[in-house]
Amino acid sequence: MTAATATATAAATATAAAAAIDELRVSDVTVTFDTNRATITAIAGLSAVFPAGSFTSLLGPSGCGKSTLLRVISDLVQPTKGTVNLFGQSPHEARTTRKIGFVFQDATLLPWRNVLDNILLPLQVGGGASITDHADPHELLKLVGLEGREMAFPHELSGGMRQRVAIARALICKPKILLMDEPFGALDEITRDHLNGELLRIWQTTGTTIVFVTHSIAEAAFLSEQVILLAANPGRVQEIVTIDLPQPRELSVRDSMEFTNVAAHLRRVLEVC
Amino acid sequence: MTAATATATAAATATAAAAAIDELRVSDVTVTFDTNRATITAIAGLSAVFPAGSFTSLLGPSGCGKSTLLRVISDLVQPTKGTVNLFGQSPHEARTTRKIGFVFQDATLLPWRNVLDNILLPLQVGGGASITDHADPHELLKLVGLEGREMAFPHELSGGMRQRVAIARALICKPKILLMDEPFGALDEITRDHLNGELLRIWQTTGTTIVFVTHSIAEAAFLSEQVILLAANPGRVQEIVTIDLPQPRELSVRDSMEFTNVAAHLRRVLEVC
Amino acid sequence: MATISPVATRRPAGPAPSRKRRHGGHRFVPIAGIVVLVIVAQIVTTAFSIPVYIFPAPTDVFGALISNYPLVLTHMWPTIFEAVMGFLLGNSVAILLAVTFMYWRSAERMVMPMAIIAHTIPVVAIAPVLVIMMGSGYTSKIAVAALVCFFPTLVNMVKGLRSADRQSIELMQVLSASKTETLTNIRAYACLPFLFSALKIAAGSAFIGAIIAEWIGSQQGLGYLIIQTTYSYDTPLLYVVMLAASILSISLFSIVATAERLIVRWKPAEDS
Amino acid sequence: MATISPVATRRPAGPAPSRKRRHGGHRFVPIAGIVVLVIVAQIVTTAFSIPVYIFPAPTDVFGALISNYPLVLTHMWPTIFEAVMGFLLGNSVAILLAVTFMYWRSAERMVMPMAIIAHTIPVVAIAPVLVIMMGSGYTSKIAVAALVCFFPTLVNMVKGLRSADRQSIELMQVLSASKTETLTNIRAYACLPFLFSALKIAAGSAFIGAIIAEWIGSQQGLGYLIIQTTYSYDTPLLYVVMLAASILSISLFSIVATAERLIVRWKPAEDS
Amino acid sequence: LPSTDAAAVDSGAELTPLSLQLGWLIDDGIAGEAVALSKGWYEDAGIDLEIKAGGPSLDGVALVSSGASDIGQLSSSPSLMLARSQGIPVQAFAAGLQKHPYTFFSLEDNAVTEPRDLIGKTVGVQATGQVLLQAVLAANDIDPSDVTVQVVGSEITPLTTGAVDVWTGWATTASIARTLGEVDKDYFEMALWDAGVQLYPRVYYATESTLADKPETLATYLEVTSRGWEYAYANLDEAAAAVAALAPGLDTEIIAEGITIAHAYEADGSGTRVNWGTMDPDVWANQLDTWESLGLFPNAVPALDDVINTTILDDTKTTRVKISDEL
Ligand SMILES: Nc1ncnc2c1ncn2[C@@H]1O[C@H](COP(=O)(O)OP(=O)(O)OP(=O)(O)O)[C@@H](O)[C@H]1O
Ligand SMILES: Nc1ncnc2c1ncn2[C@@H]1O[C@H](COP(=O)(O)OP(=O)(O)OP(=O)(O)O)[C@@H](O)[C@H]1O
Ligand SMILES: Cc1ncc(C[n+]2csc(CCO)c2C)c(N)n1
Ligand SMILES: [Mg+2]
Ligand SMILES: [Mg+2]
Repeated sequence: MTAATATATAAATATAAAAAIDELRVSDVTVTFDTNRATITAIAGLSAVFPAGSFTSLLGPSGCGKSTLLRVISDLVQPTKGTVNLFGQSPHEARTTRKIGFVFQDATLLPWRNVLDNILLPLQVGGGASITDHADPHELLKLVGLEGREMAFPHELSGGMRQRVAIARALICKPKILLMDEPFGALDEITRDHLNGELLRIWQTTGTTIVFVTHSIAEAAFLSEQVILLAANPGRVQEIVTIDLPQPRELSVRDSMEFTNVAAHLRRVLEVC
Repeated sequence: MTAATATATAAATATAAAAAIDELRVSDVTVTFDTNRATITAIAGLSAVFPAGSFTSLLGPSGCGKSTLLRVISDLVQPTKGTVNLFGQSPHEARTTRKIGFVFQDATLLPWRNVLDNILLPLQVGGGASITDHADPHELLKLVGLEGREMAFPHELSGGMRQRVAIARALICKPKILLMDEPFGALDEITRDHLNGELLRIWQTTGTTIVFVTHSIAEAAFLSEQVILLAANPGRVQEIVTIDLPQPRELSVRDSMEFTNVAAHLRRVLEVC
Repeated sequence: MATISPVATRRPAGPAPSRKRRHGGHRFVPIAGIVVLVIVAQIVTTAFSIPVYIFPAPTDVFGALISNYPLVLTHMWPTIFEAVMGFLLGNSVAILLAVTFMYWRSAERMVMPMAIIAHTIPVVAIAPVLVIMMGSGYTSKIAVAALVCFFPTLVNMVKGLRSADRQSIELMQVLSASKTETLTNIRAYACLPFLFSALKIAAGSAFIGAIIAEWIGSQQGLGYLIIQTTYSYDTPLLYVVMLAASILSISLFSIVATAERLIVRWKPAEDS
Repeated sequence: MATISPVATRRPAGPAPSRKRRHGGHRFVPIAGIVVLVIVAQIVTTAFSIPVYIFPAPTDVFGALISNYPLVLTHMWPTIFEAVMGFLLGNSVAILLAVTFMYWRSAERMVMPMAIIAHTIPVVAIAPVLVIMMGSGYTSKIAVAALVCFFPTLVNMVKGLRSADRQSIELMQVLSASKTETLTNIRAYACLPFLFSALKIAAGSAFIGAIIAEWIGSQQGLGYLIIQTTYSYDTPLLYVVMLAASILSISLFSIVATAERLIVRWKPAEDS
Repeated sequence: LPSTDAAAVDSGAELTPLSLQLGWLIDDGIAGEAVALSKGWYEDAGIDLEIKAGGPSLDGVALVSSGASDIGQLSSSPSLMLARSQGIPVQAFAAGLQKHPYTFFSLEDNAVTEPRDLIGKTVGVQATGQVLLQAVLAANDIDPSDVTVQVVGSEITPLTTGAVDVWTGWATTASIARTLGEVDKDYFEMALWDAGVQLYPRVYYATESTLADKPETLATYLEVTSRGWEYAYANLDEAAAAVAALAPGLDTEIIAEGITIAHAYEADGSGTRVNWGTMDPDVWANQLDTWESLGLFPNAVPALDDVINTTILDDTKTTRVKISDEL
């Protein structure tokens, strides 16, 4: 069998397997990085399932491979081993058909575009112009509390403002799968609570599948249907916790006993990660 | 009076006033930024006092001028109006006599230096070589949980790892005044709690004056002796809260009633900021 | 203010008269340098009584300028035309090639050696061939001017287009942006410092190229005047012509610098 | 693997034979371009039976190379010496000047116009002054080679040293780092892409400069051979000489490119 | 004849240094010097001769006038007149050939054998040759607008490709004949001299002060050099080897052919032979008139006495060798 045939066969098999499922499925993914000194295993044999329309948080110690996992799902990193299947598509297909929205851990704004133009970017490239069902940029600006700063350039913004612009940018084209890497990390609690609420509202109304990296146990417990707890060195699944709090959730749910219990459990697991 | 004389007189006055105090004092500071479109008032007439050896947190909505205030104190931004006095020194003097340690909101590592060399930077420039009473870099690496990654380059690290390197770098030369701009923002709660405890220990043993920007109400309440709550548009002091929790604090203090009350108060104030 | 410091990195608003004053003062610095040079040249030539046909004193050059400026002016226009056209052509081709390399990496490996060859060929050696191929009109001069602009811009552009920040590139990948979109939205901006550096280099090169080309087969232009003045040992006039060429170069350089200042507006000034 | 994608930005570890294969294949691309060019030239010259004195066929050039290579080799050494020394000198001066500008901004405003003037002066027009000042030995040739390297490196270095990321500069300010420390720890690294671009440009320019300088009262070097072959209408040998000059340029270019790859190790490859 | 080693060492201390700055590269144009140098004749005569190459962008006048060199050799006499007109205190003191070998070459379809044949043709000249063509047209009452001037480089290609009908060069450049010999067509020559413009090639010159201070050295130099040329014409291969020794890489056959061609230019247009180096002041006076009438002196028109200094020639009238009629 020639190399070309092998590749074709592999692709065909993957597509066949993919067509059958309606979820985002990460199967036995391993990612290693070659450095000059050593080979680092960022993720080792990680498998997880993200049902369609679910809200999943990734929780784990710094360096456990959360960002790397999001990058594998979004086709920015090729896994050394294992496969990813997004509702029947490969990451490459999902990416090129604009299924994925990504809020990076760093805001990654384009310095030469002002706030509004940064938010509009997804509608201007990669076939974004044909997305008719997009959000209203001015609504989004209001949502993230940046009305009146449309014309500001990134270097004129505070750290939290930049992060909010990045959030608005990811929301503009209403992606089917939303990968968020600590999107609210640089925000004060009030703004964060507000955006948590808004995110839940958006999630419920659009049916987006959300994979959400956070360091806040409370945030994970409040937002998610399931929390995947990752352990580090190498990155692997420690435990998957399903959060059974009622939907739609109000901020007040955080004062409930169930919530406190869930959070305490997550904390206990994290402590051994 | 010529311009030169005026400047000299002003400087003399400032020095005289400065010599008398043993605290970090921000007096009526206003900072405005000229942009192409508008003039933005980041801070308006802000005054605050940070006693020697105190631990103060700045809490406030995104964009209220926290980073700008730290930048004024550290002589990176000149206030449009008002003065800053650091234990009798101007920001310029304090900066050039290496009184100040700064953890930036972004990690700001040098991409061409590995982890260890990044941490060693403060000892290699600005007269740092003469600092004999510096911390042990390997202790610090252990403190921030990066033993074994000494030789890694920044682009090979996760977001949280980069932030931890930046923290270690700020601690290496045991600065008299430590300005920390959301140092633990990208860390998971376990690591964060651990570093909170370590920071308190370091603060108590060294007598450093710490100004700490955070978005976590709990963190502010747990760490600080005083919390300065800032309101936005323009940045100004909303309230200064003294935290009377006993010292030294254990993590368990967070379960106390007093703590809960303090946190609730901070939250209430923040909601109106 | 107690905080008088030289490290104002972002200067806040408000009255800052000292800054404006400083700026106004600096305006004369470039001229000052030249003035000093001219005075030194005058003193040296006078003190050592260096003959005018070896190195003319500034006063001799000035005298030659006064009596010949209509001539120099007449011959300036063809050179300006050739240099500017060559500048536009050479840089355009370099930019287009560098852009092509972004789409087709093998092209870079294939074309680069040839570009170096083109850069190494002494223009004077191939100028006659160019004249045969393109005649002795403007075309051959524009071609030579373009050729000397071409390589530095190509090298800088190739680097500049690849100097984009990796995170922005990944952002574009997530958005499934085409190469063209990444190019126009990211790389085009990232390469601007490299491009403007290259254009500043090309500003002078274009005039050199046009002048050298005029040596080979031309009846007009500053290059022709240089040959004529050299041949007739009119050293002061030769220096006037070189001065004219320099002034033209400096002008084009300044235009590029101004364009850069007008175009790259989003960056906070690094005032260190 | 289902995820076959062209956008692998960080290639993970593990067996990746295709990458190595691809690399090995590309190794031949640069030669391929030249080979195609040579073959086309041969076909065209043969098919249209173009006389050798108009455009020599590659076989003619090859013949001239075979029968003259000791001669070409002899004349290569002086040129290599002059070009390499000029390369080192011109770039060193440019780098030092650019560094000086970081300490003393007025120096930039003062020196820059003179640098442009130096860049615009046609070397051959001031040949007599050069020879009077430096004689007709190696010195004047090295000076000319240095002169043509100088300006592009200066422009790129001035830009590169100021291209440091503002946050790193602020870090250094908080650390009260001196200008020198900021220079050696931040700017020196930030300017490397600009510097290496400049050195790549200078690689070719140095040889051009040396060759042009050899036209001024020299009896050795490739430049002399070019004049000699030009005036004896020995077109095949002329092409051999230009080929030799190009090969030297490409070699110096490759050395610079290799140095860059060895020195700039901390950057993740942008494999787009 | 060859001196003993001891004598050479002894006299070494007393040698008068003399540097010759060429207006062109070292080639067959200094075969006489090369021979005399290789034979040690200058040393025997007490001169330590140093030959410095010029080139396309270095004619040497500045170097001689600045004192960097003692004497110079210019390719063509007009340069000297122009230099003098600009106040450069140099004077010609000898001519290397009696007739200028600058020649108009053409191919059979467009043969140019006399000046009027130029009418209607495209003439390729080097930038520095334009005035020579201008002089030819003026001397023959040809309207310059009847001739198309094409400034070309040093390459002969424009002629062989037909880009120009007429091309100019030095007949002593043997490669021209060789290259044109390879073309399928016959070629024709018309010498500048025969076209009515009589110039001197290989003009030896020095500053007024050198001429005044070192007449003996210059006289000796001319004597020895004339012997060198006499020997060169008689021993072509040896002369070629001597030139090649000064400029390694030169094709000795080409040099020998160049020397052969030059022999015809050792006699003036009338065929009269004179002692090597002689200049006719009348020829110079004519040149000055021609250049003045063409308006080629932007500054002062130099006087004949300013341009040439014949004292050295007069002092060596008999001691300079007359080149034999035969090769
Ligand atoms: N260089 C600048 N030019 C213009 N405006 C600026 C500049 N720097 C800061 N600002 C503005 O000043 C205000 C305060 O910014 P600052 O960075 O101090 O906020 P912050 O409190 O640190 O916010 P965050 O919590 O989001 O980091 C913001 O409105 C910001 O847009
Ligand atoms: N390009 C790379 N080269 C080498 N190692 C890398 C690279 N990228 C990531 N790693 C390593 O992979 C591991 C996982 O990194 P990742 O960024 O996924 O962590 P994370 O879970 O997102 O952490 P954080 O919460 O701190 O952001 C880390 O040990 C990191 O050092
Ligand atoms: C007008 C005119 N001036 C200079 C040359 C250059 N050149 C070529 S061969 C030669 C003679 C060398 O002995 C000279 C001077 C030329 N061809 N025509
Ligand atoms: Mg991460
Ligand atoms: Mg901030």
